[in-house]
Amino acid sequence: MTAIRTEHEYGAHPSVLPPAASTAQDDLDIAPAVRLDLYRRLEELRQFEKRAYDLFMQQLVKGTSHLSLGMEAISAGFGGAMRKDDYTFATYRGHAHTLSRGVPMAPVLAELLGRANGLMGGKGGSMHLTSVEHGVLGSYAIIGAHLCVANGAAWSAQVRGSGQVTVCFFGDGTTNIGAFHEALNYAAVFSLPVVFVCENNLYMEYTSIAEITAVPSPAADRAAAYGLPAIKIDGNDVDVVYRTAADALELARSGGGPSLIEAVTYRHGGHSRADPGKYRPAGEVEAWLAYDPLTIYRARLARLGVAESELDVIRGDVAQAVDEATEEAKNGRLPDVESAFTDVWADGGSQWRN
Amino acid sequence: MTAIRTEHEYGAHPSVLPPAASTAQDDLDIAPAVRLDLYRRLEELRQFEKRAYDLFMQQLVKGTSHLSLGMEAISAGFGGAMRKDDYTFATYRGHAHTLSRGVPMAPVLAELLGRANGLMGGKGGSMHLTSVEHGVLGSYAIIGAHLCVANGAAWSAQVRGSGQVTVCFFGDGTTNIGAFHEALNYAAVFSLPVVFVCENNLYMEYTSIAEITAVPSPAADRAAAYGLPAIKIDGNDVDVVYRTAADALELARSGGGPSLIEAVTYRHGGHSRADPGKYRPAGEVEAWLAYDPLTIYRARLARLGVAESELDVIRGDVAQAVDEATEEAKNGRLPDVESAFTDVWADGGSQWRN
Amino acid sequence: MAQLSYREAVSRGIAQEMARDGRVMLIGEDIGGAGGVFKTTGGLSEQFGRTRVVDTPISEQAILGAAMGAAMTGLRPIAEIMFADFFAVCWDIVVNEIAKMRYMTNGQVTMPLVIKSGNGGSLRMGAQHSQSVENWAMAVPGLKVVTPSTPLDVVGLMAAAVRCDDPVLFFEHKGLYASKGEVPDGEIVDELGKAAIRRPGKDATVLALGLMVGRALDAAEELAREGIDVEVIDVRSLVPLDTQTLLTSISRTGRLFTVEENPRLLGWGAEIASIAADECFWDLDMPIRRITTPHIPLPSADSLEDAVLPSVDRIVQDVRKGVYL
Amino acid sequence: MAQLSYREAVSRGIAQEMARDGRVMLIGEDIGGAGGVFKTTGGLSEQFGRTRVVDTPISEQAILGAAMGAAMTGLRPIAEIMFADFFAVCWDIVVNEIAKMRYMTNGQVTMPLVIKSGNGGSLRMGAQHSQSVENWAMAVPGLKVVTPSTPLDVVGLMAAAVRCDDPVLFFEHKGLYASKGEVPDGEIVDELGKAAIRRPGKDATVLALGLMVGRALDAAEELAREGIDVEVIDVRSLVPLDTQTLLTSISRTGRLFTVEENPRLLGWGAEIASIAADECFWDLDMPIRRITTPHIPLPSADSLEDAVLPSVDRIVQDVRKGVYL
Ligand SMILES: Cc1ncc(C[n+]2csc(CCOP(=O)(O)OP(=O)(O)O)c2C)c(N)n1
Ligand SMILES: Cc1ncc(C[n+]2csc(CCOP(=O)(O)OP(=O)(O)O)c2C)c(N)n1
Ligand SMILES: [Mg+2]
Ligand SMILES: [Mg+2]
Repeated sequence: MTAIRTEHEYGAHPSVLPPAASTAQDDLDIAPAVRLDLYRRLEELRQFEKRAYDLFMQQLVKGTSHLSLGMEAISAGFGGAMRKDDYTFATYRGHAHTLSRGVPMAPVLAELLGRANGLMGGKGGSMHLTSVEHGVLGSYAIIGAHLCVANGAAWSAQVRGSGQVTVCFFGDGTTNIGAFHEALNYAAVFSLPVVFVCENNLYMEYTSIAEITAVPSPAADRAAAYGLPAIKIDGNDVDVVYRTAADALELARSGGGPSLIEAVTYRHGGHSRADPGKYRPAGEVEAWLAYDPLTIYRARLARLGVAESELDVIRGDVAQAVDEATEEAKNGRLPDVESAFTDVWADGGSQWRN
Repeated sequence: MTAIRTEHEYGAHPSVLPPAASTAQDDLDIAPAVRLDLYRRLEELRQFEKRAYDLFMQQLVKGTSHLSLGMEAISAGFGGAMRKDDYTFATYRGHAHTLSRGVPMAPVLAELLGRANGLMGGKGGSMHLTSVEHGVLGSYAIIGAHLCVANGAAWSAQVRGSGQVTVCFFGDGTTNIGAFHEALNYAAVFSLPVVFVCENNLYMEYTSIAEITAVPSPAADRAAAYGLPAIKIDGNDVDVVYRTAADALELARSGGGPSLIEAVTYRHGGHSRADPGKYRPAGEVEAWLAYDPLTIYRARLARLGVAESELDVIRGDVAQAVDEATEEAKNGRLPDVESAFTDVWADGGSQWRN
Repeated sequence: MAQLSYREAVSRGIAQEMARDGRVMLIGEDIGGAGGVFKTTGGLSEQFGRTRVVDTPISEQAILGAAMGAAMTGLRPIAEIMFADFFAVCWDIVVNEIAKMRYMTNGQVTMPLVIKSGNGGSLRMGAQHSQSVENWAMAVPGLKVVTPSTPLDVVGLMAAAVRCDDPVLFFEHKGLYASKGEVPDGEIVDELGKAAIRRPGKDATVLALGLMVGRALDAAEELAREGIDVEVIDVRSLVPLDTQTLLTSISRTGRLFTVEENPRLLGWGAEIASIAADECFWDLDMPIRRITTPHIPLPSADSLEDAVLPSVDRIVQDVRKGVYL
Repeated sequence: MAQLSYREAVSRGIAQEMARDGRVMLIGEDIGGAGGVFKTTGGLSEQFGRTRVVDTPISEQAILGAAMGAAMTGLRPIAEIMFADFFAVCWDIVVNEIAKMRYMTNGQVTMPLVIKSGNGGSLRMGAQHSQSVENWAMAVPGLKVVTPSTPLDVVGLMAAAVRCDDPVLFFEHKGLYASKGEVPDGEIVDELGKAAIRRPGKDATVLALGLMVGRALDAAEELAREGIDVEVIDVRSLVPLDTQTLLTSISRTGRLFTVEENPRLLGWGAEIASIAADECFWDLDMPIRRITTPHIPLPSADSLEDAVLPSVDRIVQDVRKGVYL
């Protein structure tokens, strides 16, 4: 590990470094097929977002967009562990969470391009990816609210006795908004089948989470305030995420109530499209780039005897899928103007008068 | 202590009983003169609110009103410990907090009656008592916000280096709203000179706090989430409150940052004017009526050798003051209609157009 | 047929729908055991049990979030926001989430929920517990907005709101809770988006909502004695807006007055005035007059509150002045 | 004299006031070190230090509460709410506390604070990051509301807002941040409550705000080529409202159009239309026409957003149609 400077372009703050290489987790009890599935997910999320990035650069994506490059292990691990009919609530940084529930790449990419074949016909955009069919009950772009909404889906599953679990992802910065507190207390009081997953990537937009939070672990140090155990994990290790996810899902499914999981990770790029991320100490960025979830997972799989060629086949398959999705998305036409006037109301229209 | 039934008119819930008689606190190091001052405050708050209650019964108070009969030790203790230029933020249940900063009784009572000589000329009412002159920076009737506003006054004192401390009172039910969380984290991060005081009277309006809160101590069990120590005290023992207040004020004044204090108490009556309080187990009410802050304090003062006659003089003085204030308030005229149109803006008026 | 109070009508309407449809749930603060702070939910917890009538913490965002998520996944919740002033603490969930979700997802999501709330003044509760905020909701695409003025309308509009697949903000007027009216036995279902002509008239159209309907009717009686024949319309539903009924009347009378409890700027009457000034322009015989609370917060003293809310007297005077213009 | 971008003008205005008055503070999310998400606060933290330029947690209620409490006790804070859509998460502090405090206390409290916020659409940010919400604020007594449309106005109105002893909501239009304009050197102080006639004309009055001012001016150019001489007024300040300038123009031209970016119902134009339909009634030659975004949430795709925001074309067509009525 290189020495860490804490200065950055706008000042200085303490760096948080990744854990040492995660060989310790090599013997987690996870079936080989599951591991390959997790690897495939990592590749899908990574390659998809790299492509999305390229399309921004080509000015094909018009609005803003928030990538989770470097954070893929969390969505991959949960996606692998969730039941088909479970619910996902994501944020504006929701590409990976959406894809990891089995939503095809092409409509997601087409939505970013504002095309008619987009997941929401171009009406939602990158920040609002939703596929009810796949249990993705929305991506929410204003901090906090969706933790409360996730409770509602969990309540409904509880009332219906469906055994569905709701998983709600959010960032470290989100732990400081009021809705976080209301949602956690509410979930605990009513013992709702919901798993709250804090993706702690150490920053809100440009501000280090440590500088504006009263406790070192923004989620784990708050768990006790809701009678919940503190769970803080390595969010870059997909096996660890998978195992933790499986346990929390099982707990919720069996009536044991909510969990709050803090998964520590790092985003490789800036907060959003426009952001070069210069508020981060260079050494910190380097260290985390080295502790990349794909790199460390390929190394583990190698240690566990998976042939590199097998992994390369997966990588190649994914690359092809991303290419095909790109073509399909780009070939989409622009949405009909009339579609802007549909679906305000359940009758399909937008009339506010007779 | 009588046996406690947990049933009440609408169901059942676990009763919370007062502590055993507080002889243990007899030897707290508090000067005799201070103790007499605290006793006088208790009498003032008690007798004032009993009078307010009588005036409701006579239909002289028109809107709603929230009494803190039974909870006086908290405002008395803090009022005794605060510096003259410190700031108070109170709730709709704010008569006691206001009076305990030295605000005269007559204008408070007149405000309840909607008279021109009311503390805010009849424009605020019982729920919004404010006397900037006495450091009472407002009573707030929508749960949560004022914890955030209190931070602002504390910030200003910090910037100005004035040494003023802000004390913010709120109820147990308020710990479950988002603003509580935002305010506590914010105060801790910026090390603001503010003391948050949760008056835990065991109920929100009609609902037992235990039934809708994930932890047994709604404030103390949340303190760690903001890096603060858990402080839970007997809110009916004015000496305990005074001592705790003095310590927290000193800490804040010397730059040590915020405190969160949970003071356990009980309201003798219903939530507000219209509420008979039937959702409370009878045994619980009885037990707390017996553990009355005035009763236990008079007993302590007697044990400490204060003559009953001396206390009776104070009681009599206060009774007379309350009578005089009642006269003065009742003699107030109705506010001029024109006053409804003043003080929307700093220019004194309410013009929104030229 | 029974005489019901407006507050009893609220629970009657909810009970009718909860009995009909097991997916209808009721959540809010202090609504269960004790029957609600305004006693609009009395008996429901006994009748439908604690799993369908849920007492919540003081967490308005959590309450509406729970309602929203449940509505998206098969339930049909009714959530109470105790005082309409408190919408401000959960406005994000209302306007940014509930109102927009169906649109943003291109129709993937349906949002059958009702938010009921005690709205309006006249109870001397001061600036933070007396506001009329229907206009806040009317301004936001994706929300339906109703305000019943009679016990019968309470029952029927509640049923219509619960059966609607869109989010409906149901504003109960606190000043009307104690008022009584005839309510027939049996199932009652009304329709959203319909205004009601409460008093036909030919000289002027007076639009009112909630507590103001009764005052407008009283004013009309007084004006009738002077020979001014006023048509009083209870707008009832701001979204959808029954422009057919409203504009037909305005065009016929040629004179429009609105009686709005909200503070002046951007009260609901502003929108209707702007529509009328466009679509009824050639039929108008005189300037459009809005009678509103002045643009101030509400004072708490009874004498002051009475002085600023539109009164029967003020309506009479303003209409008289307008009509004789 | 310098060419400044609208976004640079924001920090220029703030810097001018912070340099002048040590009580002026700036707080908000990511505003300090990195100069703000919209780069409207670049350099201020370096110039004035971290105690006067405070990076906060994502806690909008805490931010505005801090601003309010500080304003009550001697500071003059400027708080940023990053996107105006986020007002919904802290609306209670804005409308129930900040707006009402002075009134409820009968003038005991003064509230000199500014809330700046990125408002409006055209950047393809979808339904939750594109709203024009000036009308939300206009509806609430106790708030002053301005929206500058040029870099010069940004500086001058920011100075006026900071010097005002009342709370001012300062809506910056996100779609204008990159636009440029001349700004003289030296201190610039404008006045709240004044509209600006951007283009005098005699045939019709077109009122616009923020991003819509430029579109209205472009439309006016096009109409001029057809011989229609339109007066374009930049409303600038919704509260206080410069009714003198507006009504004088409307009465003179006899024709009123509003160009509003907000969704239709209860946009700011509704209020002005209702005032005009009352006070300019006898001078009006044709129906009042409001040109607004339809009453829908904003779609994110560029082609759809362009189709629903009022465009130069739509303004031209609607004015042409109205004028020839
Ligand atoms: C209520 C609200 N305030 C501010 C923002 C602007 N904003 C968008 S993302 C973001 C940072 C969120 O940080 P975090 O929760 O850590 O998530 P991350 O982006 O790191 O995944 C902020 C402040 C917002 N969307 N909503
Ligand atoms: C945001 C909000 N929600 C609900 C209410 C209605 N309300 C007024 S007092 C109260 C109970 C408050 O309980 P607590 O904080 O324990 O204070 P207490 O009244 O017991 O002193 C409630 C729910 C309110 N005023 N504001
Ligand atoms: Mg983060
Ligand atoms: Mg309480």
